[in-house]
Amino acid sequence: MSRDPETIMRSQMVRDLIGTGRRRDHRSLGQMRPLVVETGIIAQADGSARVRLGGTELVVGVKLMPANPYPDHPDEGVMHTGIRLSPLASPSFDRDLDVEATEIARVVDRGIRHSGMIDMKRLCISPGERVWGLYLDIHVLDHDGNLFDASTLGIVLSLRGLAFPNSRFGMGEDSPVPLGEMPVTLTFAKVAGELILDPTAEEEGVSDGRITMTIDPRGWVRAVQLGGCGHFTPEEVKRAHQLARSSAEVVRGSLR
Amino acid sequence: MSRDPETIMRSQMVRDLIGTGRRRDHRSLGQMRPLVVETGIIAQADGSARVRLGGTELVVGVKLMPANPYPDHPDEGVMHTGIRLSPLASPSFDRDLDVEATEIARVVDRGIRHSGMIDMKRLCISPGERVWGLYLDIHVLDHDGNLFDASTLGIVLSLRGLAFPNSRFGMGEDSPVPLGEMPVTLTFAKVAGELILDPTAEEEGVSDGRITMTIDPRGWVRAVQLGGCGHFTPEEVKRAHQLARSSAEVVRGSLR
Amino acid sequence: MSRDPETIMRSQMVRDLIGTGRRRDHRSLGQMRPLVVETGIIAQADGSARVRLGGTELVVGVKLMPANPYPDHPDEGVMHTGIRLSPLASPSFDRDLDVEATEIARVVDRGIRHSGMIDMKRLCISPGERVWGLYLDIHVLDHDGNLFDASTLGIVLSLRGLAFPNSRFGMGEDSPVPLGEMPVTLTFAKVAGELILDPTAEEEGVSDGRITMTIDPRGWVRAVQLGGCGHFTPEEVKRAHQLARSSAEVVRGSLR
Amino acid sequence: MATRGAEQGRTDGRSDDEIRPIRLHAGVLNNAHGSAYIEWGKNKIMVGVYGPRRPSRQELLRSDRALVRCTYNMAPFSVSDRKRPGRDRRSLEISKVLSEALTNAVLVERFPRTVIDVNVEVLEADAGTRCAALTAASVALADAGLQMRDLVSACAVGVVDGRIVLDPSRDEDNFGDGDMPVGILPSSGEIVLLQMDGALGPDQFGAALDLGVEACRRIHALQRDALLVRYGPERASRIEKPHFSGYEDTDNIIMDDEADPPVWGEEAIR
Amino acid sequence: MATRGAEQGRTDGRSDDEIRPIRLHAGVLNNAHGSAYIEWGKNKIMVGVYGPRRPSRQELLRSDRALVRCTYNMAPFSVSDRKRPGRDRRSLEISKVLSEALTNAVLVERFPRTVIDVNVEVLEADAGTRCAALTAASVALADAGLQMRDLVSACAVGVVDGRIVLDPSRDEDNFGDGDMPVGILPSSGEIVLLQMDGALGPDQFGAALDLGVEACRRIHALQRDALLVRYGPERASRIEKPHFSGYEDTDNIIMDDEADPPVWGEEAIR
Amino acid sequence: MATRGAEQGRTDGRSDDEIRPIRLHAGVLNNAHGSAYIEWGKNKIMVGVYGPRRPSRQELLRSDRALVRCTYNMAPFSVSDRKRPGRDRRSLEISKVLSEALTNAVLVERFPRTVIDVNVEVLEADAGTRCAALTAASVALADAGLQMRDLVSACAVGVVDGRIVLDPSRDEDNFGDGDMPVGILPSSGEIVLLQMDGALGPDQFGAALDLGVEACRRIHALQRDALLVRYGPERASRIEKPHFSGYEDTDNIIMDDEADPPVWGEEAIR
Repeated sequence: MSRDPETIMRSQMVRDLIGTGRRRDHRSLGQMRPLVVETGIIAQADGSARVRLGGTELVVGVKLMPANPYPDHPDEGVMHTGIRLSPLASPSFDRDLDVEATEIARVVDRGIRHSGMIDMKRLCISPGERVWGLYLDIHVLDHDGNLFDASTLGIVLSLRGLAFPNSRFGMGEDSPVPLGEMPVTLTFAKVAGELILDPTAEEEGVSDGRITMTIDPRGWVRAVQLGGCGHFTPEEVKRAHQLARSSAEVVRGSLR
Repeated sequence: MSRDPETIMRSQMVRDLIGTGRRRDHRSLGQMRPLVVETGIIAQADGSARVRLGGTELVVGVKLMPANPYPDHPDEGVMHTGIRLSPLASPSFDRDLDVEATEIARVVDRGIRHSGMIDMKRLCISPGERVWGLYLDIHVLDHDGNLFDASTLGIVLSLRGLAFPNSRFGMGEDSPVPLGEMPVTLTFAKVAGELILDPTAEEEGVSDGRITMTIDPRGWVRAVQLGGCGHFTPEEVKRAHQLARSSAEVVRGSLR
Repeated sequence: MSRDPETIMRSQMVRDLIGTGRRRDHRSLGQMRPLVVETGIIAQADGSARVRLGGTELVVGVKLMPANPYPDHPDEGVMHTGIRLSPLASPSFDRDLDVEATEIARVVDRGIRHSGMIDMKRLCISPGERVWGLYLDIHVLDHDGNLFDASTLGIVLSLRGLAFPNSRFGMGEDSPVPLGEMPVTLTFAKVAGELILDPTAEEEGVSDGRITMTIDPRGWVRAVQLGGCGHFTPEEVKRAHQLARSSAEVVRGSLR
Repeated sequence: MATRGAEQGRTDGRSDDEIRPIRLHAGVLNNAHGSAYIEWGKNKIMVGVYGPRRPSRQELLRSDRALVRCTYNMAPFSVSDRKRPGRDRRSLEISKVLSEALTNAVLVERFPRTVIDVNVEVLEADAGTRCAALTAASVALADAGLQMRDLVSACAVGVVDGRIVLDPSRDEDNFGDGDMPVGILPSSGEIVLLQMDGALGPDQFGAALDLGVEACRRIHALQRDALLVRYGPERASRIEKPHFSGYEDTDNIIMDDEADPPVWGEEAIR
Repeated sequence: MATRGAEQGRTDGRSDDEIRPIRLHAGVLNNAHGSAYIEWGKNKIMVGVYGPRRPSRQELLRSDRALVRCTYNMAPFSVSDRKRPGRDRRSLEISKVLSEALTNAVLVERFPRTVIDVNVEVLEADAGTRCAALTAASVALADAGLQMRDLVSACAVGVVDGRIVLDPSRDEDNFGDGDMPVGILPSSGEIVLLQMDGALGPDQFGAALDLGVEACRRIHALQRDALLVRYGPERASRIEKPHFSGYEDTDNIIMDDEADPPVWGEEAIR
Repeated sequence: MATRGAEQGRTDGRSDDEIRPIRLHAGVLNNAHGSAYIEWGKNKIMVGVYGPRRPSRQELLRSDRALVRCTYNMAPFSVSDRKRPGRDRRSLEISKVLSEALTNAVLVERFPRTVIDVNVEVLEADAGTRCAALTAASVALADAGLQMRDLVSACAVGVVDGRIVLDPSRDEDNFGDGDMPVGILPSSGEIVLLQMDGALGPDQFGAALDLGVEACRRIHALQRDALLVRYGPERASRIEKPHFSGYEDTDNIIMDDEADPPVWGEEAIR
């Protein structure tokens, strides 16, 4: 965890550049990286997607399986979001990443859950006895920052066209899973006093904090997470909120 | 684990003092430290107590929940005693304490279990199917020695007035849990050839062993544990037994 | 993991000796070490054996207990093979051995399972509901190489005369477990270009790989495992196969 | 901030911008280098700080600053159903966000290659534990005598029946439409803890944030008071062990050291 | 090798000595020092290599050579029933045999006191994952620029209805009579991976081994091609991210960077 | 000591102060630096000692003495229901009390900064395993050639139907009223292992303790004998591997090295 002079100099350069409104990959501060998406890639998953957001790459697989409901929510399905920060995705993943992985999975989970994209009551098979378990597993293959936004995108795209696999469990014909509108997650890093959208790993490394917001189609905030030892003025948070709302609209439009 | 000269000198001083019948906190060798007890402090527990024994402080919370009986004891409740040696309680708790915690929990558990304070058969709901699970959880907040005695006290006081929470589980009205007489645990350290009651952490650190006895109201021994690389002559053990019996009477009288 | 000069010299000596067709314990290259076997040594196990193969010693205990079948094999019993590389068995067992233990247990398990010695369908009690669980536990007490062969032997001998413990579970009278013919496992190390049977720990340490084969009474191969960073020409593998077949016959004959 | 109050139905009769009763004490543990105890509504939380010190696992260290390592733990009896002991995903995440928020408050660059352990023990949980823990934790850090940039003051904002309310109770949290814990550095006004889930309309978000920040300033006054009691002109000369609040009206202190301490076993033994 | 082919009923219509379709790409990850992606039948496997480097746990190191440490992991969604995340006994064993096989291929004595991490992620499993992983792993090691003695080429041999067949599919593996993965160093022809379970008659064993070794040579040609695409005269100038094959006929690429990348949020934000 | 004997009903016909049959052998393992095997009733326990040596985790070490680290483990097949492998709370506690008791017996100050590992493997359990383990462990320590202050000799005392009995059997332990394992340093008579649960009347405690101490002296004689066999004038020239007792009358040794060892595979192979 010691930092050599070269790293320190490069960090300063990244900061200085952003201070003048520019970024090392020639994006403007509010610009996302190019996105490539493939879906339906895992035959044994009920839904799947591969997302490449600049140098960040991940695969999401979704499974539906009968499960027991929670006693305090007998008529609702159960949902689990997991993430694997595979050691092949970054040289810095050569250690225990429980805490990092847990935060990402939980923040992404909250955004999906509270957006209403999935009505958990529609995942009920027999109240109090049997419900659908919805397993959302994220598998990170290349880490170049902003795993939050790519993960939510991957999940949302994997859910599209999802069907209850009734036939696989001897429960009749498959039927479509009703889905609400998709949430979009947007992450900003604070560098040199500026908010930059969709930070790379390098930008995250020099940032003074990160703020992640999940926005639903009505523009409502569904999840927020400040992180990375961040400190933001209330005005910066509100500005991030405005930027997130407008960016979410653009993302949503692009994917339709 | 190396010992600096100051620690060695202080240890010698503690030993020398005890060799002359005195202790650093001005207690006599057979004197317990002041005790402060509060009960009914955790609304969400079925019973609770906070015990301060000199500089040692802990909280006990008791929960009753329906559970499955053990196959070989179909008509008896199940009881679990756990302890958390929270890292805030001592600078020496900055490491894996499984072994220490396990010993304390098991010794205290045996004393409670064998004292007959709780008749496990009275915790049966439906033989072979459903019984009450009694969870005794000890949470140590400040460690200044003698966790055994403080833990038993905390459990016993938490159990007083315990009721089956039938209403919480839709099983009718709450009803009192029948309780037998309370056991008392007394711990002696052997320092400079003397047996000292209720040792502090410092005294435990210089001791040549520890002996812990749980005594029921009839004066019967219900649990014994020698520890701390201790070596005691049979006469010392018998003397500890006599001292424990008389001290238990005094403790029991004080708390009534 | 650094190697002192003495170790390097001794390793060279072992290799040189084998290059001339000799071994430090005066065996020829294709000779097994003396074998001592005791059975019926653990009263609380349903079957048990102690195997000493030269300086290698282990105990196997077998237990039968009712269990749930796997959903995809409702009419078959379940079998579990475990091994404990007890730290008392070797100075090198003073560390995490999960990987080594797992490989041995799985290779031995495959040999037993695929040999047909046990017909898993005969372990079914009530299809889809209740089957026998067969637990094969290997306990290594002295490690001087070739745990594979000794483990298979120990299991096979523990299984001989095995009875369903129906009476212990209130299911009527005990009845014999039908058994097929016994498999034999043979392990070769490659040292100085030679294949040597039943290697000692020292020989394993200087070897260029290990090949383990389990052979059934008809001479069929039931399991193979190459290990120890081994590299074998196809001819060497075929030669090991021939040697394993003939050696298996001899072992089988000796034990009958 | 307009308050609409109890007639519109907060379950415990509070007005919308009213915080539950809080008791906060600094310097309550003997062994910990710094400590604080907070009762916030029915939450009961103990925080103990050790450090700066060297950890056993050297690879954790940073050459340029101290590592603030917060461990949030809930007692098994702190919630309605007994919680299995040990860390879970929720406490891992809370530990992380608390660690990050507190890193902003401590002058971590003064203590390179060390660790500052902040141990949070939730003895009873009643919604808002992370804000209560953060509030107490920065008092415990100050009590440990660590050089600090600022305290961290925290309070949650909730959404109940579409209304923005301060410091939601357990019922409001469970059945409400949103929960947003906010933590600030009071002197700069910067936000160092911000989480949210639920639903906040585009116009509500800013208002909720402002309400939370304002509440944090009220919390800050309580923190100052707690430190004044301990370190002010009439400073407490020793560790004070405040009584815990009982949950029934009856006196829950069944034996106190205010009274003559019973000298047990004394005559019996000597 | 006589082939009896589809009329005797391989479920997917292959002849007995026919390998499933394979796509193999080198240099597909940005961060990993070397990488490869393989689709073999419906298997989809990604391999990333880091090293030689110093691990955090020094006690693992060997003074005379590098430690090749392969970690084989299956994604929860890679198999029919969701697999619980985390290592299990099967993946531990596969990790071990792959590590040992690859140790033969790398000039490990050139990198004493280091570790070479080979991370295998199975995204979809369809029988033969360890051979596919090993084949891709040695390409990833070469892509990392490590000095190597040779590649490792692997293919499984199966027994179905008493017949020896190459590269058994999932159905053939589940209902067949035997499975024997074989991995070789193609230049010397030496075998470095060999496992087997099931039943092979005394005469079948050698024939099966020969068939496997011959198949490995075919696999070797594919590995060479993959490395040529990346490092040959018309070498790829940058990391290529090959598309994954979709499992339906429809185009599964719903947004591509071949098209003008949408510049999201740009105008909205600045 | 008055014995009331079998007519009053010990289930196995022993008198109240009678110990079950014991076989104790020193030097029974090849690799361990010291070892012992004990059969005590139906208990079968193997102990192996390594050390003094340096452990991999340096932080465990004491600068002024050796750390005696006992690991008590039960084989899955050692008890009636298969025991799940791995440590549990019971074995953790027993490991601790055995470690502490043995620390008194070894001259630990002679071996600073080292660890002495005492590995106890219970192959069959039949009540009284910790006393049997402790008895064998100190013999194994002596067999390892470690400088010792004394052995540790141990035996349990039980309460059955209100009577104090020596060395309770499994039935007596399960259905009795109390169990008190006692371990002593025979030369000084000091007690180094003492645990108890159940019920002992005020007058019974001392009597039970005396009975236990007296029994330990009998155990000590067996330990001396075992060491004499190994190290006495007619000392065993090599590791002796005693046979295990079978549980049926029939001979359980199905192949022995007393006979001409069969030279398997010899002619077949060469």
